[in-house]
Amino acid sequence: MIIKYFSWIKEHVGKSEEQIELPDHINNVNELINYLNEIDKKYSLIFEKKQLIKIAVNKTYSSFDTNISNNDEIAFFPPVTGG
Amino acid sequence: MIIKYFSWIKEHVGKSEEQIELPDHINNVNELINYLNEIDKKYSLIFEKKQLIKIAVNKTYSSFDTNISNNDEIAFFPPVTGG
Amino acid sequence: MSKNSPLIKIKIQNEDFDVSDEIKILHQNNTGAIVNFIGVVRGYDEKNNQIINSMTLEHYPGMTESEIEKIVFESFQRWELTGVTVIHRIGNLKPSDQIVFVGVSSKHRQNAFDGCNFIMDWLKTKAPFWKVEENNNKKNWVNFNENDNKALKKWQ
Amino acid sequence: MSKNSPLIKIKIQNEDFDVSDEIKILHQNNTGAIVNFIGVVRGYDEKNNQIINSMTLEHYPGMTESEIEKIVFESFQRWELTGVTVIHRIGNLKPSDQIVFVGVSSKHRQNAFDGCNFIMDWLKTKAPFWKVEENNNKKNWVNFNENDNKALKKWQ
Repeated sequence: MIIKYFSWIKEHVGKSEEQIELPDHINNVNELINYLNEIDKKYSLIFEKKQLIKIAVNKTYSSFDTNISNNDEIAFFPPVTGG
Repeated sequence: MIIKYFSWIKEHVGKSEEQIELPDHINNVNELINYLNEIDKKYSLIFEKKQLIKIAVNKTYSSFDTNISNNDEIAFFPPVTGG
Repeated sequence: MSKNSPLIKIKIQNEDFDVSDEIKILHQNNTGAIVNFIGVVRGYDEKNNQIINSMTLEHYPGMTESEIEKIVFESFQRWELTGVTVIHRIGNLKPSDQIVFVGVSSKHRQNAFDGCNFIMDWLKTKAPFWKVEENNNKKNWVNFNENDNKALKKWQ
Repeated sequence: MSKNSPLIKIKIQNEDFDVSDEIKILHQNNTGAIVNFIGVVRGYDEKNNQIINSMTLEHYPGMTESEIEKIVFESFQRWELTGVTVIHRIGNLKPSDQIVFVGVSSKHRQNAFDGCNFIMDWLKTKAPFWKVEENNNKKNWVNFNENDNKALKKWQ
């Protein structure tokens, strides 16, 4: 699975993209976040205010309970500020 | 007094502007129109549907009962179609 | 021109205008948002179902400028704007020629949208311009569009 | 391109754009009305009371284009439009640089105004772009403006 990070979230994680092998027992975005938090404290800092985080699965806006699989591309980013 | 005509009204009158000496007893736009109608039939054709005519006195939108004097510039034109 | 004084430009002219140039003028320091309307001569009259070869715009010199000024000043009363440009062409124009430019700048985009929309709606009903369409040897004075009066209701 | 097929252009690019050129593209036969929005980099951040030296725009390639396409298609569902152009710049920009162009053409001016306003409001809340302002050695990621969510209510 590819995970992408943008804006200040990218800076907190220290990279714009990483590839992970999604464990079998992880089925949705919420479970992925819990898994990441266990791996490294830097993630919990990002996800502590979940309402501030936007999620895209395969480049489409998604929610915390969206199902995911190892072939998906998932992105975490703050609310957008273009235009 | 200067009288100006625009658009199809100008074509009906056959000129874009004329100068007349306003008789003393004429005090407002309505009276001027009646006076013009008496002078020449071509005016009555224009003014027979008064609700279609817009009036400006000294380049400001005015109405049929606006007071006028010999020093004024008055204009008759159809609803505008710019933009 | 000081940084914060509003920029107002009103022109009635035969010549064409360049939208990029006009936008550069509206690019004031800290402006943020610019909304423009551009009106273009159509090549086909759908109501009367015929091709338009050309169009001539006449106006009432002096009154046109003062009516547009009134509308522009009113737009500054209603919204926080940083600049307004109105350019209206007169004379003979061909299909796809530009007729009118209304450009409005503001720090906030909705103000720029509303200001530009407001100026166009009032210009359409108040500024003394008249269009005559020419098709071969026929002249057809364009009729006032009653929808333009209805459009004003949203500003009441 | 046939006379009546809608013209859609969506570009994410580093380069600047020329508004006059974009308007010429939107000048389709019988279009009549063109409304454009142009967003410009401000030179001063009023909320934080400091000068902005430059700004960098990053985006999510692929998702940006598809989100803008969805918004543009929705605008064609809602209004009779003849063309829509959206150009959004990325990379490093300086104060008074152009950021975004949204141009909408229609036979009827209110459709062009509403279509352009709608696309801007949705672009502001959905298109994955992020601005970071640079002032000397400080970087400041711009916060989402809650007013942009409120702006969407008028389209419900």
